[in-house]
Amino acid sequence: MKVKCPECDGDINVPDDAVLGEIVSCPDCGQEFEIHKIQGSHVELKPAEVEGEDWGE
Amino acid sequence: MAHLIEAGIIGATGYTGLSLLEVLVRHPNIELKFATTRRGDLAGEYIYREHPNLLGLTELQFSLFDLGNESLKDANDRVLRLIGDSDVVFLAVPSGASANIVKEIRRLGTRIIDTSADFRLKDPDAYRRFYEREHPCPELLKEFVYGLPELHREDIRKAKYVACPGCNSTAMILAGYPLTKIQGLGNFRIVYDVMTGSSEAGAELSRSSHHAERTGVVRPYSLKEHRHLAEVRQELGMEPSRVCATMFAVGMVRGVECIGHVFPDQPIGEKELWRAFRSAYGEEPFIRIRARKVPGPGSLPDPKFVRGSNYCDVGFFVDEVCGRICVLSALDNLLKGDVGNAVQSMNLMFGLDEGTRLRDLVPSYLYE
Amino acid sequence: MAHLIEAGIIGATGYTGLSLLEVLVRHPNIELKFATTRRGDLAGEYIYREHPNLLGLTELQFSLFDLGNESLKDANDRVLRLIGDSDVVFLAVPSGASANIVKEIRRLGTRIIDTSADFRLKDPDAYRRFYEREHPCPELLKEFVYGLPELHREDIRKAKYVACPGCNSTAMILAGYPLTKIQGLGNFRIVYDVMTGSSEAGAELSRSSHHAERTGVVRPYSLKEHRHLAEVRQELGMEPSRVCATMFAVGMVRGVECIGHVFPDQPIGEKELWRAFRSAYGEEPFIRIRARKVPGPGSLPDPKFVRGSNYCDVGFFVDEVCGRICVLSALDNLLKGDVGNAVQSMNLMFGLDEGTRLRDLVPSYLYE
Repeated sequence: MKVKCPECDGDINVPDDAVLGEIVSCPDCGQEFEIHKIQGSHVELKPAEVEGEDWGE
Repeated sequence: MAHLIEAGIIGATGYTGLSLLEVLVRHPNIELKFATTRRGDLAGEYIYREHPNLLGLTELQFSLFDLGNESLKDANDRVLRLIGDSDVVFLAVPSGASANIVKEIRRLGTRIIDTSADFRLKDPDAYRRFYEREHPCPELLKEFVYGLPELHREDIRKAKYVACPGCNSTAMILAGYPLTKIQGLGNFRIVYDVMTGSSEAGAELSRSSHHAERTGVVRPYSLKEHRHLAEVRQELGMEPSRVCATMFAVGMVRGVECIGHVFPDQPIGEKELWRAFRSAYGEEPFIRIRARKVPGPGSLPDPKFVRGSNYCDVGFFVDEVCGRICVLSALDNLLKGDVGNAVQSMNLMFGLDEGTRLRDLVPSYLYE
Repeated sequence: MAHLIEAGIIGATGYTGLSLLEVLVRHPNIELKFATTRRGDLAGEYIYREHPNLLGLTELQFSLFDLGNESLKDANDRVLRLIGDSDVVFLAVPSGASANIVKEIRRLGTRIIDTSADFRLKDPDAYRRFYEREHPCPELLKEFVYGLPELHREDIRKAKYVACPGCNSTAMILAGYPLTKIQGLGNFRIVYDVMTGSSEAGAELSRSSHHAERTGVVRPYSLKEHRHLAEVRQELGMEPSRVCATMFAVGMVRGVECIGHVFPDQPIGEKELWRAFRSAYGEEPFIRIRARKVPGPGSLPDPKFVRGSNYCDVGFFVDEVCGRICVLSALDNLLKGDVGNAVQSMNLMFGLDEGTRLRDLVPSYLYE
């Protein structure tokens, strides 16, 4: 299934057997999302709380 | 179009000439017929004498060619015949010299791909201002197509003469171009900081490129009216006052990193930037978009990820606190910033797949 | 004031600790009493085991000290006694750890010079926002003076506690400060690009500082709200929306180069900039103004000219075409951007000539 990334409108490929709570990430902007609701082929995402490794200096 | 293209290089001893050779010796459709030099000591020598990395890759020998030197009439005529017999000639000589050669070889009918700045600017006044001399043949300017496939693909396909962009200009143009497609931005102004490697200074010796003095610098070497700016303004269609840039020589040999700051009148969101960058570059074979919000390797453009390839990585982010949007780009100044555009244009001019040979140049990460 | 000052360093294994040792071992008025580490393997070892360059310069041995580790009670108490007997202690430990140590040693009455970020920001909310944790002792913030002598010399003279600025902030502040003195500029906004060396990442191992991956990068590592920005806004007295910055890791070990772009409402001339920079820095022992219009070596700030010294070179130029003024600065992030400010402040606090020892650090040009 394809779903629009809430952050950048990119196309996120959600596996057909995806389950609630599964984490998917947008191939473009890299933002990670949690699968919030699945109704047939309609999927809703919400931002996943994730702490990126800071390449800080 | 003939499967095998006969080509030659005028000025094969400089860094552009060398980079052209490194690409063309393994280009499946190219047969290199000649590579010229003005140096008597190299005339007749194997290419790999001057470029040892090419040992085993070509048996070509340097041909002497210097139109400015009357005493070399025979040598010059021999090369002029070679040019006439070839399908395309790449010019890799400094500005000024290039225009004189073009004036001379036009009558031969061979396609010309010029890597100098002589035919990039449509406006001869801009050329005079930035290069401080009259353009030798302003009437030819309109016959050259600006050799940036991402912006002029169809014109390049039909072109007989192509003028390849400067390396810094390629980076600034490709970073800023999507912004010109965003209606909401209006008459924005963009200020660039461009960080460049030492190979940009070319093969000519100079104190500023002397290793002991070039290492460990962050040297602002062009403060404002850099000659590449005229190209950026021309290609982005923006008046001079809306595009400014400062260049820094930083610690690397190959590579350009460019950042452009814009303060739009009203806020522009990430979504709009993604739309603009996707519509500008979504189908491009050599542009990759890096604009990941999560910091980490590869989240934004960095020459480390493109070095040795024809890629130009572009990216952006929104700084809400200051109402700033930034666009970035990174490329290899000898490839996408120079001979990459030349070969990409050549492929287009001869109806080949645009990525021929160039797709095989895989960016090498651990490549200083 | 006692001629000989007894001093110690908490956290002597990191790059700040090392740089402090490199300065203090030859400071005429300093007697180093202790240098601590949290590493059991180094306890009792000579300093030069961990810092081989210091062989022959100090016979001091590491003292174990880690307040967070109850089992080290005896070792901790021994160091607390040493601190109590000393005139001044330099803290060279990460943010968070520093505040906890200050809370503990305050009762000992010894002067404290902290190189961490814990006591730089007057506003605990700013600290929470940038360091993502509550400040352990906000009530102490007002007792610390911001350790930038060029802006706070008189307060530092009288101070008991000093918090030294960050390296990037020192560069941004010193470049932008003169502009805040120009009436005509009004509510200007400044956008900085800051180019930094790898030593800024400190001694801790990380992939981004791994030589093969750090070499040849131009990596944007902090896009917008860098923690040093809060200091710049505080010291320049400018609201957040008027100061923004992007940082780049570039190819050098020591050094910071910073450029600030400003687009004033009405034109500001070179004369006015010279006046502002002279009145701000004319008498400063460690600020040199480089703003020569004629391009050439040394015409503008470049870390290559300050490396190994306590100098911060500042400069500026006017870009008439775009109505832009630029301010620049360059410093050695381990000296003027770190321990230089610490030792300069210490000299002031003890009534010594401010340049003691620091004037002997001559910038070495051929020093990568």
